[in-house]
Amino acid sequence: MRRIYLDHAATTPISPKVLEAMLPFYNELFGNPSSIHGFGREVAIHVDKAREKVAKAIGAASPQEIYFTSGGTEADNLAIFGVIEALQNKGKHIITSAIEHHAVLDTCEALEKKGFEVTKLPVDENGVIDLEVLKKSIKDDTILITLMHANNEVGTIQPIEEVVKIAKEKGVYVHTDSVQTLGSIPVNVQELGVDLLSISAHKIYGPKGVGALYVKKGTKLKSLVFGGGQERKIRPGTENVAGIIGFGEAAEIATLSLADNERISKLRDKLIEGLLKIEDVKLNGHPINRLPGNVNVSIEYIEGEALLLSLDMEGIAASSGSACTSGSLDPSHVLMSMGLSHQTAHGSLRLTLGKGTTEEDIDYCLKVIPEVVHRLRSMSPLGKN
Amino acid sequence: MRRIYLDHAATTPISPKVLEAMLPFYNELFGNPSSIHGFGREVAIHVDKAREKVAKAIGAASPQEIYFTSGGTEADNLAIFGVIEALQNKGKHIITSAIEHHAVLDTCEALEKKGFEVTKLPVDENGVIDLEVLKKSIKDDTILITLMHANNEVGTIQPIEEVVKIAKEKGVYVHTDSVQTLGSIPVNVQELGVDLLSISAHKIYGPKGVGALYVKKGTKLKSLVFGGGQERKIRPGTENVAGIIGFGEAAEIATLSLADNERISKLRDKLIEGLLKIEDVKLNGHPINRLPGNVNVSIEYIEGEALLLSLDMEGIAASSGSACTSGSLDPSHVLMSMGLSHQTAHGSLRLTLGKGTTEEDIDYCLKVIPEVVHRLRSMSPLGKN
Amino acid sequence: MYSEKVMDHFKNPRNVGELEKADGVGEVGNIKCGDIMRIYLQVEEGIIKDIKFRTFGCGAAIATSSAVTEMAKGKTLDEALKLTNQMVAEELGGLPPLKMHCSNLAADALKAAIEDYKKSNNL
Amino acid sequence: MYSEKVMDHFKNPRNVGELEKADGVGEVGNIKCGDIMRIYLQVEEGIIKDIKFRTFGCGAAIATSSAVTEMAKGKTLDEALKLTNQMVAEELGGLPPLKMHCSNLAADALKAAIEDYKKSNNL
Ligand SMILES: Cc1ncc(COP(=O)(O)O)c(C=O)c1O
Ligand SMILES: Cc1ncc(COP(=O)(O)O)c(C=O)c1O
Ligand code: FES
Ligand code: FES
Repeated sequence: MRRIYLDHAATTPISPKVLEAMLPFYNELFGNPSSIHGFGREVAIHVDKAREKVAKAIGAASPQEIYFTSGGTEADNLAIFGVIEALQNKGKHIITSAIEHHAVLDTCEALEKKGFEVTKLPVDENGVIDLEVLKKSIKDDTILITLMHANNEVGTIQPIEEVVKIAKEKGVYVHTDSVQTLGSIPVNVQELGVDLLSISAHKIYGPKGVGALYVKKGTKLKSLVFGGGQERKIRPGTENVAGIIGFGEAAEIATLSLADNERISKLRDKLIEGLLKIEDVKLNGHPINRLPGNVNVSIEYIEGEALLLSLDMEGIAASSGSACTSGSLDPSHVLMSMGLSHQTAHGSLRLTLGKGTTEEDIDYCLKVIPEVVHRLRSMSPLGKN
Repeated sequence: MRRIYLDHAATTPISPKVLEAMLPFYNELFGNPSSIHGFGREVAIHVDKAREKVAKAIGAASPQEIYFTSGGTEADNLAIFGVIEALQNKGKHIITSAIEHHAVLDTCEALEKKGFEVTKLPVDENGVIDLEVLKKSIKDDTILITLMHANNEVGTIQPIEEVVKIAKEKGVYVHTDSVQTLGSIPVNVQELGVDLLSISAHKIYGPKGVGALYVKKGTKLKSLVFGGGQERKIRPGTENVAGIIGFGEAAEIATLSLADNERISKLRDKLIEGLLKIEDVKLNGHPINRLPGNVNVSIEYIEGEALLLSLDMEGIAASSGSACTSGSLDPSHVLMSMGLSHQTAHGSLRLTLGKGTTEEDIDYCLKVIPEVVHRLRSMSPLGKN
Repeated sequence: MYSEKVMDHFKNPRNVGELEKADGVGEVGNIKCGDIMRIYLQVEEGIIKDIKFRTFGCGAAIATSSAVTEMAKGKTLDEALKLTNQMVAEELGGLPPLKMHCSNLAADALKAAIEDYKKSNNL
Repeated sequence: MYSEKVMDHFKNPRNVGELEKADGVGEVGNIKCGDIMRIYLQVEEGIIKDIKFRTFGCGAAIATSSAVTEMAKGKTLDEALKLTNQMVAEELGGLPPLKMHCSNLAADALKAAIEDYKKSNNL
């Protein structure tokens, strides 16, 4: 059976060059980079090189601004808890948005329980925050604004440069979660002007379990985890060396191959267009300012998990914001925040394209998805049947 | 040049079988285990199998008691912060020892700054805590005892079963750091009776950047990091899948090959005996209750880093508790706590043997080390020269 | 995730559709996830002669709907009323813990349809 | 970690040992790490004719000891007094940031030896 992977926002296959770069670090170059002997020193040199590559990929002024973590989630947590820990004497107010990834949202909510004040900016029907509302939300005791660069579910890109301009006037740190943007749209910390930025390797054809936090020089940040002296004590623990090497390689390739995204966005548009031809299907997310690989539609009268299983049976791997897939009681907080009804959010379908996606894949989807939708609708008590 | 790796306590080379088990999870089986589609589901099954292998390796009653982390450091932090967060209404007192790894010690010190009370049990000249002192240290508001199973520098094994007996009477949780013991001596959570136990893959011929915390069913623990639903929300973030698979494999092999430690401990004894023939050399750590691969000696009148560099030039990779290698002002807190003078601690040498260590390696060391010691002593202003 | 039996019912659901001249119709919504199930009954001499369902819901919701209709068909109303969500889940070779609530939907919809039949027949 | 020059001095340290009939001896300890360095001088007509060292310390401590003796040899006392830890570090092609303090040890030991010479000669 044909198998089509359209869930690149969830994770990506590793690029062969990345894996090749990693392999020597499992047995030949296995030393602990903290060790003084040759086995360790030669590894430390390569870790430094990977740090340089990651720094370069996001336009950081220095490799010393990169702190490797175990992934995007830990980078987000480190950014938020780290700033709060360092600045809590200055203030107790954080600003975020209603559509952040759980790594940011749940962290902010954990802080709320500890007595911090959190403002969750609403978003419009396209998933964009309102800069005026942001401006008004900043208070004297605001210490951090954390807003994602682009949303993982609906692909909407936020105006981070504008956010930074507003924040700078008030002297408030800005953190952005760029886990979904690196490799998809240009990510340059100096152009964005942010103080902290999170990235993750497995979203850019690198290994799972490694990410990084960019911390602009001079930014006050405390560590979340305590231990040895690794990552200048901001992130102790023996380094995931092979993972870091792979991340460096993947970051380098990602910035070199940004051009491929033009091809991907054309396929995306074709897929969107085709899906919108099905009756009672609506695009979610911004029509223009969206990630090149992101397609997110609501398909009325059917439920997301049943749709995913049916597509899976046809060889198509996709994702949904359905309540039935969430483990909690509610469908995607992102779709709900954008004003969708529970039922419409429940029937959402996310298809995320990547480097390996071909025109034939899209054609196959446009043949199969309408059939599957039809079949499920014929079982549904909702709609016209 | 002959290159001899005698720093297995710092990290180990990956076992070929472990790497082989990991490789399919980079590109064939690359799905996100949280995904509903086949790419994700097939990976989730393997992650579960790895969890079973790790559970079995430490004698856990159920795989659900295993939470994967990014390493031993994070496991230690999660254990301590997680219990404190869950039980802080019950009490504010923690007991640990003076010779813990920094992942435990620095975490306890961070809690001290936040108003918790920490008792650091002293150790005797062999590095063993006093059970009577422990008993007296337990107070009504003691919520956690965290004591390492065996020390990473001097190899001394602590009487954890006895600790647990004392703690149980008072209803206090016990966490132990078994990062150095897994694969070296039997580690069985049910026999030890501990509530929490930390392990790390890269110390047992597995990959760097993955570890686990064992949490006995029913133990109250909160998460340190917030995000998605992975590891039942105790440790969110996309799983380091290949790392976890490798850890499962390494844990399985480690328990199967415990017998090799008899061979290793014989080599260790030969090495110790040979080194003690050098004048003014003293063994550090317990003479009997020590890890099979651990040799730690103090060599008077010379300094550890200079010794390591000289040995490295002769192809021998070792480690030291010297102040010059510590990045801080003091030599090893472990050696100092055992009563060594600053100067003697400064001249310590740790050689840790592993699976690949041969009798020839030991013979080579016993030829080279005395020469190197002689050369460095001839440059020293101390001793007889 | 799902057992083979669940997937079989999901792939080839039995008794999908509606009955034009239903003697009883039951619709329930799952408060947990917002899923909806409707069951149509045709009853003859106290026996469920025909039964159909329509479901807006997850894979487990569809599979349990299918299974419950299959289990109820041919049974007397009293027998059918004794079907529990536990029995439906067992029939399907178990459900993942997170999905146990889905089987409530099926048992409840069947019950609602039987009650609707009873009510409109003053039983 | 260390530059090639540091490693060269570490591997082949110049002027190791002591001078039986030293005109000046200086010993300093590094408060940071507990390392110790001793320098012996032989002075003729205000010029450092011979110089030796003994060091208990890290690789950088040994290398800087060696370098400073090489740099001082043949210099007048006044010239030698002008040698700074910065100059020693530069001579060695730089030191890692964490190891900059080691070069103090060398410069200080030389200074102490010269002062010892001056004191015992009432200069
Ligand atoms: C926007 C965003 N932030 C954070 C994360 C978490 O990253 P990781 O899976 O590396 O922990 C993800 C991916 O799951 C994401 O899409
Ligand atoms: C006793 C002990 N605990 C914790 C750790 C930390 O483990 P990891 O390096 O996996 O973070 C180590 C190793 O460095 C150790 O030896
Ligand atoms: S019925 Fe909604 S999750 Fe199954
Ligand atoms: S002199 Fe001690 S670290 Fe160099």
